[in-house]
Amino acid sequence: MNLKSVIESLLFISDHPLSINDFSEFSDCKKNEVEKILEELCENYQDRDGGIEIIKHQKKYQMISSPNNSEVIQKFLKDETTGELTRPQLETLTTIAYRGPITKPELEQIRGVNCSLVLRNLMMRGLIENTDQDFLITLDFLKFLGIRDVKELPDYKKLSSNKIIGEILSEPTINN
Amino acid sequence: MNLKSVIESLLFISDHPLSINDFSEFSDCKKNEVEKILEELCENYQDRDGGIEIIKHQKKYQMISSPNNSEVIQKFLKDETTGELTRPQLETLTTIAYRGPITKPELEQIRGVNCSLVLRNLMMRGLIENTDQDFLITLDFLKFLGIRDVKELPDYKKLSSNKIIGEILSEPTINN
Amino acid sequence: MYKIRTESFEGPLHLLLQLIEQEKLDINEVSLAQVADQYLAYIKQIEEKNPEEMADFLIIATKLILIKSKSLLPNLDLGLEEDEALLEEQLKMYREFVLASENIQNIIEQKNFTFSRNKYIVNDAVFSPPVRLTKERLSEIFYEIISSVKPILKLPEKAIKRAISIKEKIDFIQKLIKRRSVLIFNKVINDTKNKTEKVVSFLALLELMKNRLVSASQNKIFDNITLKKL
Repeated sequence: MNLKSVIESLLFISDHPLSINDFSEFSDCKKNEVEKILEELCENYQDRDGGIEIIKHQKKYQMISSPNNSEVIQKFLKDETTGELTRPQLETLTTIAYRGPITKPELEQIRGVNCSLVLRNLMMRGLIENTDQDFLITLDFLKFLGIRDVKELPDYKKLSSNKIIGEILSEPTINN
Repeated sequence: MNLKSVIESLLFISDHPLSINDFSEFSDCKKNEVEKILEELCENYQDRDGGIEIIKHQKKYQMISSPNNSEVIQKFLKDETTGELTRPQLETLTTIAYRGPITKPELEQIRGVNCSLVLRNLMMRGLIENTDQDFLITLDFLKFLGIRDVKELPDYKKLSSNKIIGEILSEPTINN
Repeated sequence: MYKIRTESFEGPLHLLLQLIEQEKLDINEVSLAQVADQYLAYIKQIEEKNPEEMADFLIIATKLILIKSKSLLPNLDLGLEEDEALLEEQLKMYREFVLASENIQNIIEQKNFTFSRNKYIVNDAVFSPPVRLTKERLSEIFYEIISSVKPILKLPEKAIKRAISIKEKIDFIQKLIKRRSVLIFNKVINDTKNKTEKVVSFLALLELMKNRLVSASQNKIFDNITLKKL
């Protein structure tokens, strides 16, 4: 195992700052070794002066996009979470509205495609939320639609208990 | 603005594959410039051989953790990927990987069976996607295999450009 | 004859490949003709156990029968000849992909899974609804989703229907021959609507010949085939 490579992967993948303890635990290496490599990596990234940086704060390390590009990154993030919904996003949101609480596998069974990214995006926009495995539309979104309960959605009773949707959900995951 | 740095930041920050179009739009630079820099970055990362890599397929790019560290990262993310595929799934994926973009009738011509259900299941797992009539493997498929590009698959050149296969695929299908 | 459990193969080409490999044969016309009967025997099993897969198996049966028929009726012209040379190539190609899929299986088993970041999520969710979305639009979309799901449920049903129509054709031809003492086979062929039907007609003919219910004769090359009840 290449410790430097492992630490770099962990820095890259983590969505929160990690302590030397964390790195030591996951890489199964001694703290002083880990710290040495971390310092080395920090220096490397500083020298590279590229689009990725490593910041250190109270003995915790985190990888971030370079502040030089914050404008572009802000634009990118804003674009991801505003504006019109794509068709897959719209379909997923609708299905959650009419069939929620609903799990990711159930959604995928109905839509026939993987929904990971779409779900993440809808959560980021505050349109849906999850409890455990189940996804629901948020109160904010209900209010936005001008209703207090999903039951007030047009044709709710008929659509939420639609037979065809029921059938596709009860299909055994086909061994194909 | 340093285009290379911007592209690296975008690659780092995005939770989904980005196309040359996306990079061009957010950086406000021409597509051919962007593509050149992307290729340069891919090479740099390959040469570095560190904990971060860049994968690409059909002009889409994504930054990932190195396959060398999959065990540590899987543990860190509490990821439960096991890699199980049924035989039809494996055959279909293989065919799409080597011959994609490929249409459903072409695929059925190679496999000699109706592929509707297996395609649906693979789409639900996010290992393939379709655009118009064509099926393609996704970057998630590359992530699943731990390769940077389909071209790294064994015998890629031979199978992807096989003349006889081309001829058979250009035959009208018998499937009524 | 070797026994292959129906669960152990996936599709007609896989079955054919297994038959050829069991006999340790190379993939060529001679060996295809050699395993044709075994293949056709399995088709009957499939008809009983997996009727929804029947149609796929019949398509390959077509090609096998054409190869086989050369020895039985050298001058039969079903207007399908361009297919027969291709089966050999198709099977070779299929084997290439089977081998390649074994390579891919090996790669997957190394578990070199890689991961991308999914950082900017949930905790910093800011409510940002799509401006023009209304509840009426939501219901429209849900109706559309329902109608796009419908055909998926019907997939197996459709395949079975197709296989049943093939079975009916076989019965039809058998009845036709039983009723008359002489039948011009080419007429049966000409009445068919597509290749699959042609094959099925021919399958029925072979079946009848094998069971010694009819004899087939042909006066000269490209002439009509006359079937006689025995």
